[in-house]
Amino acid sequence: MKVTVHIERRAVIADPEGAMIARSLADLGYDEVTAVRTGRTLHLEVEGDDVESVEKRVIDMCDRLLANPVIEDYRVEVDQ
Amino acid sequence: MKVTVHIERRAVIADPEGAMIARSLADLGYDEVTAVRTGRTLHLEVEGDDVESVEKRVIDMCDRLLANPVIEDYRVEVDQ
Amino acid sequence: MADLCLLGTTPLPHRLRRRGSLASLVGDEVIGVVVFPGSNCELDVQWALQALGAETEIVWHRDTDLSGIDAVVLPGGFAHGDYLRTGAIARFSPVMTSVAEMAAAGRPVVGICNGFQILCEARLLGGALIANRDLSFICRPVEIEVVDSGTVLTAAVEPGTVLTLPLNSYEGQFTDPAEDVRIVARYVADVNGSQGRAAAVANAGGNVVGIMPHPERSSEEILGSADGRVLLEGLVAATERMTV
Amino acid sequence: MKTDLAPEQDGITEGPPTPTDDGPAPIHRLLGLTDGEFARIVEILDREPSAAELAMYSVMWSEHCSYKSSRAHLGRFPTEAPWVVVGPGENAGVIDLGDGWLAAFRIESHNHPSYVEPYQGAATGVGGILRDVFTMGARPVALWDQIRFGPLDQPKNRYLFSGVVSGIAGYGNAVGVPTVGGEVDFEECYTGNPLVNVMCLGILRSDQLVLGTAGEPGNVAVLLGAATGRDGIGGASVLASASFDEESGAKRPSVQVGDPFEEKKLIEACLELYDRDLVAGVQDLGAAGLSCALSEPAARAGVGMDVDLDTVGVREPQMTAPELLMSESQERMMAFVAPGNVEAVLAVAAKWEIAASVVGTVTEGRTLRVRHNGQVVAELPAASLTDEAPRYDRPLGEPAWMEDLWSNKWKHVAQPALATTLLQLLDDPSIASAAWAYEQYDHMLFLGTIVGPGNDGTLLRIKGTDKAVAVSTDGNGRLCLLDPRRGGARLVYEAALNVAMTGAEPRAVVDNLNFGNPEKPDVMWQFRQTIEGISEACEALGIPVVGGNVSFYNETDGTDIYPTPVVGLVGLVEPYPVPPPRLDRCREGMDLWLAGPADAIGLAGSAFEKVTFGHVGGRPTAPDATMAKAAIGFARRLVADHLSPALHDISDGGLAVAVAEMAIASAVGVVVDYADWRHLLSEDPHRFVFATDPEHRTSVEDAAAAAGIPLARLGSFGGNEIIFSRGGAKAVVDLATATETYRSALPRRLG
Ligand SMILES: Nc1ncnc2c1ncn2[C@@H]1O[C@H](COP(=O)(O)OP(=O)(O)O)[C@@H](O)[C@H]1O
Ligand SMILES: [Mg+2]
Repeated sequence: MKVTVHIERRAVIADPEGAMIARSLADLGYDEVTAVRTGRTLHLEVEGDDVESVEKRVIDMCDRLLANPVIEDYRVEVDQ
Repeated sequence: MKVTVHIERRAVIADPEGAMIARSLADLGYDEVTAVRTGRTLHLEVEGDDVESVEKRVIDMCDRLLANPVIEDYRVEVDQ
Repeated sequence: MADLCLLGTTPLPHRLRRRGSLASLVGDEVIGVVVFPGSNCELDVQWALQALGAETEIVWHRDTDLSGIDAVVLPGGFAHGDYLRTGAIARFSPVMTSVAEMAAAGRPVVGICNGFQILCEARLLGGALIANRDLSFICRPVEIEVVDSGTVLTAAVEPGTVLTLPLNSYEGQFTDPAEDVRIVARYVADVNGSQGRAAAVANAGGNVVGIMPHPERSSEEILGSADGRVLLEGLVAATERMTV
Repeated sequence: MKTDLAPEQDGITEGPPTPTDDGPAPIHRLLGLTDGEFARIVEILDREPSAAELAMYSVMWSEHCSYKSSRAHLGRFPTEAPWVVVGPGENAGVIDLGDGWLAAFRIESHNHPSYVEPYQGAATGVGGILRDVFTMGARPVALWDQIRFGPLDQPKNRYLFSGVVSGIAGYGNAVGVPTVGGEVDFEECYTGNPLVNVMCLGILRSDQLVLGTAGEPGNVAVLLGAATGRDGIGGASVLASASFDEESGAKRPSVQVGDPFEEKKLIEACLELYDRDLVAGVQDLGAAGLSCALSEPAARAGVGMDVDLDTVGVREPQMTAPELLMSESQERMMAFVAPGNVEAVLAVAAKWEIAASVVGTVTEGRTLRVRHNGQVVAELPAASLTDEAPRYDRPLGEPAWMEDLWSNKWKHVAQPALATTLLQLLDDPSIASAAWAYEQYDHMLFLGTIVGPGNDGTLLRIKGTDKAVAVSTDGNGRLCLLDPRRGGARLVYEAALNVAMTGAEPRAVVDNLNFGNPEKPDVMWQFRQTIEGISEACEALGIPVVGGNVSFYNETDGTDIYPTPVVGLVGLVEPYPVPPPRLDRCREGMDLWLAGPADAIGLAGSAFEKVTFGHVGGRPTAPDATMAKAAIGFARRLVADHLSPALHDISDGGLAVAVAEMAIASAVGVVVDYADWRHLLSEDPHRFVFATDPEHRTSVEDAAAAAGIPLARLGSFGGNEIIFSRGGAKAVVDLATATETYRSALPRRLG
């Protein structure tokens, strides 16, 4: 099963990299871009056939390892 | 307009981070995970009301700056 | 002589275009050392080149006029914070147009560490540098074997020579799907997963060279190794040849 | 303009007051102010404070910023010497290196933030200490990290350790300041409360010195650098001062994110401002943010200030006045500029691509007046936030358990198996090679590091001169638990000896005092004793304390950490030795010598007792000032006269480990003759081993006699084994095995 984990830094936490990317885009003339936030995606290949239990396990992985609960939120998407 | 850019490393290019995450997951007992690939997401706030022209501009940004065609592929998604 | 600049004081833009040389052993060729916001090895490179008698000039990334400059070094550091991808934003600095022109004209263009990454992003070299295989920053001396003497950096080195130079990078793993890579030096041991153990690569003309380990950090015995000097001497000599 | 000083409830982000039997708890308590402190504020203002004022007092009067529990004791430190340019009280201490060169340095802790988020906590710790140094006009040239965690067999400790190391690497490398040394230590007591200390040293020309002063009325306050967000709000008073408990998860949103790129630009921009003489004073924004950056410089200059918060660049909309005043957003500096220079300052900022805005004006009188949305939200005497902060002379007393600790001596019934013991010690994460950490740090930038990590002290040359600055940082919680006074003194002597072994003369100290809960008399006693010990040793050596930091409330669920002072000692050598002494310069055929007390058999507090028996008890050997000075003088002579290429002090793991480390670094075996096995494992002070060419025997003996220090030739280097030999009996460790054990101890545990 293919599972995608989307990880985003919480909105209140600073994202200097996003800010720098926005600035560079403006320098290149793309001044219609008013803000940029960066995120990460993890594409997992997971063995298993029950969507629900796979999802549960991946949520577990996120809580323990994949996301940093202190500054990030995540979303799990099972692609099947 | 909200635009999301998904940047993935091309399959032929090594993904040390993905490999490391897969290893750590196995160490934690999640051995049902057989592979991990990492990607990045950029969430752009873009001024403009024409979806098509916004999309075109963002594709342009990707070609010029946001993605490196030597190692990466990208996908643009206009969320509106 | 006890100039704060020697300790590593800022390459202040208002001081730019000031030239310095310890001794004019060579002609009046000038090697430009380009500074981007976030660069940090520019003064080290300048120090090491000046010790060889070369004349150097610090060039700010917004400068576009490189007249009077015969070769350029893009030094190490974290240009634009390495944000997005290392070298990705620096590639668009105004100075890079002139750097590309120099490269096309066959002038020596050398990128060290972050400078190498910038040259790849600017497509002046093929390939890209991605995170080290073990995902950790590596700062330690490594052995590299020079395998190609036909470049501006290695002209003075016999193929097969092993040099000890400090590595100092996180994104040091060279990769190039094109495969027709001109490898100039290889790591003796596979330290970071680089394709073909590439530590340095060049363009077809041999005048544009990217090298991951730092020659300037091993340019004096007191720093633990003087092996990098032969590379910098090669650059100085190549610059001289070009301008004759 | 309308004045609105009525207390307002909004903007206090700590959530609604907790209801009690008597109704809601007052906000000042939620902000960490006691009722007594609140009463004092009312007395100062002669009215109830506004929300903005309360916010300012709460952060400025927090333990972290006000030193309210420690100030009474810090006065004990000797602070004077002819070469002191700036002593304690400024952002960093400054000493004279001669010929117009100065060194500015300081040490800071980021313990609690690093527990909450190890990468960002450590990263912002680096950012903060750098600002303290370049605020003084100096270019930061080197960092040292002293980091302490619980044992690595617990996953959480591994996570914290690797996160902290990545954070220091991530920030330090990218900001372009090399991390050239430090300490890594593991003890059970740091499990819930790691210690992350960072020292920074900068170099400047004497005409570039800048102080944290607002200067004259009419000057303009210019805020430089990053935009202000809701970072670390409540951090200064809550995160840094409150103890850990199960609830700390709830405080998590106040994690600050560091941006080394912004800081790098800020460094270059500030150095250009100094170079062009465009500023009257500068103050960094750290804990307590704007509140501190406005009030401290005003108080120092005896002036007031008018500030308009609407001019502060923000990262998030709708920030309230208290939030703006308390925010700990990183990478910001406040410059005080004569009106005629403002344009030039803004141009420099633009060139370096950093934001800059005029936020206030220096005024006559001493009132700090803050406006927001067109209203005055705070109006108070600037100095009341700093000079009038409360001071507590907290009760202290020798803990009842000290006697028990001292009498709890381990009974050594037999000589241990030396080969096994050595390998056990080399495998101990606190003793083993720290290369796993320091090879992630750029430690070579600026080409100044001529003696780098892996040696005792660091030696940094100042290029273009023949001067070099030597630094050693030392801490030892176990030793200080067993005797905080002796421990504190021994740390100073150890650091001084380390510095001397690079050839340098000790010049000044900064200290970072990591302690438990100061409300406990036991902890205050440890604190006082430590200060006593550090002071005594500094006095004996004739060196001042020029700065430091105090971190209290290092406790978990009521259990305090070991008292853990960290000493950073700076020395000077001129001309610097070429080639410089390094551990890896021992060669086949060289003699091995021991200098220092010959009767060193003390084992209390040693790594040997801890690692082998899990024992921590007994009373550590007292230091001896005369012997300390003799050892320092002798080491400097050996280096100056090029008699020894490699010297190593005896500390963790004793002589056995010291000699093994030299052999490992130099890839050559060694034979050591001993009379009493305790000599090999004792960590008694003022001892070091060194290698020499046999031709120097007489010179070495003469120099030792002149220095008045006992000297013994222990053996010689050669072969590929480490051998301890007494009579016919030999303990043999294969050098390759020792090397592998020593180098793999950390990577193996971290996977
Ligand atoms: N343990 C200590 N020993 C000596 N001086 C200290 C100690 N702790 C703090 N100080 C001094 O007190 C002053 C104020 O410190 P602090 O408020 O932490 O500064 P900052 O606001 O820059 O963090 C500094 O000059 C510091 O050197
Ligand atoms: Mg400060």
